[in-house]
Amino acid sequence: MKIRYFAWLKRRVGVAEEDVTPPPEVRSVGDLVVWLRTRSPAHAEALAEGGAFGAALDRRTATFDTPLGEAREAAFFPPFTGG
Amino acid sequence: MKIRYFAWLKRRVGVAEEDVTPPPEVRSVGDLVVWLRTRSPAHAEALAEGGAFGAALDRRTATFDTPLGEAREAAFFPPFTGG
Amino acid sequence: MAVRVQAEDFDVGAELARLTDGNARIGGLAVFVGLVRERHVRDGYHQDRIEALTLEHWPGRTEEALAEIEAEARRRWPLDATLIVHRHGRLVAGERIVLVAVGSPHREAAFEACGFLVDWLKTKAPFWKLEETPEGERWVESHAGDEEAAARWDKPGKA
Amino acid sequence: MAVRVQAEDFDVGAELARLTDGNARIGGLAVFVGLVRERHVRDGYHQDRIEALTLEHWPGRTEEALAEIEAEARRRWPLDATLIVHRHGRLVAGERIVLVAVGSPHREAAFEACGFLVDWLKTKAPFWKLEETPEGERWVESHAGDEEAAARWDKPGKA
Repeated sequence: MKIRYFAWLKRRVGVAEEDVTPPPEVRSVGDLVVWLRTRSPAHAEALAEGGAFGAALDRRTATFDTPLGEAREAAFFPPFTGG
Repeated sequence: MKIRYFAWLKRRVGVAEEDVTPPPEVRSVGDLVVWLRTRSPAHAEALAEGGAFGAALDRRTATFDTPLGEAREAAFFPPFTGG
Repeated sequence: MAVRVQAEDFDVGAELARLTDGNARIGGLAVFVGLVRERHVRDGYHQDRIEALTLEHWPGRTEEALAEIEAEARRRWPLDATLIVHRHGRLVAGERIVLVAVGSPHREAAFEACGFLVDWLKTKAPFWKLEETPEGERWVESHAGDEEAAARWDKPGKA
Repeated sequence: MAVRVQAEDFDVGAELARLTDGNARIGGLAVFVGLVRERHVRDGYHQDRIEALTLEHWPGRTEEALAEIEAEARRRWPLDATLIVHRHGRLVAGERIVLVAVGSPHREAAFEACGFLVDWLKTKAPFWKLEETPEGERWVESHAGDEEAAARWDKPGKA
């Protein structure tokens, strides 16, 4: 699946997006975050526990409990600050 | 003193302004209205009792009880409808 | 900082640019443009067709009233820029009547002050509207809703 | 009726004219223009100087979010015209960021819907601001007040 990062998450991870293949036991957005942290120290820092960031699955808002299902894209981003 | 009329009061009286010399017993705005009604049928109709109009003395909002004092100008007008 | 009463139309973009250019303290600009609506709306439904209206005012006194209203807004909110431009004379349906613009570091202050200015100018500035309808001319009557809207701002604690 | 996300500046006068020309149903146009403020304001006082900011967004998803917000406003109020234009990229202090315009037969509806759109786009559209200050770059943190402002519109009976 494709992972997208925005704003400071993108800066910390070092890429705007990446293609990953999580193992089958990664079933929820929360599982995915835990698994992504293992990819590199930069991932671990960007997605650190207690960090204020939100998630979306296939562009719809998701929480850590949301099952990945057949989602093809997950996105992680800080709270919005437009306007 | 000068009397000014606006909007439908002006149309009914037939003039935008006129100079008048009320007798000494005309002491308040209310007295002035009663006296102005005697000037012509058009005045009587424009300033008829129960009409919804406001008044100003020397450009400051006045009520029928306001004494004329040394005022040089009285104005009569319908409620404002700008904006 | 400015009030104007004029017969000619105004250029909204140019007016707003003049208000904000060189003033980078302004974070939000709230603006109201009033236009001549082709239908009179009262009691929730559209009534007679309006072809045009003529705005009569009290030259001199009108500008004073607008300046007083503007000063009151500036006492109540932290504003960096204020502008009221109100037209008089004959205006056909679709034409602009009034422009009210308020710039503030805070969008809430800008919105509130703009609403206040629009509500107050409707009830405290000496303008009178004469509508032209297919049935003839008719002086617009004052609207109880406008008085209520203006009175909102009298409530203690509102600003 | 339109949302746009673009790098280039917008012409406020031209945008508003396009919105109202030929639509004489509109009696009131409420407009908000957001600008890059040279000072960050939080907790009521002006903090660090801001030289510029860069607005990052989520191309495609941003437009969707703005269209959803606009559709929600049109469900809640009787609106004849709506426009949201939001810029992205690097903007220096004093530059325009966003234009929100709402036309309605009723000024109250126009004001309320405009405030609603501004509040919601701040919390529901995927934009992120990176400020350039003399101390370096800093991502703007979300503001509790913005969440509260957006949540006002969730209350039953508000619209």
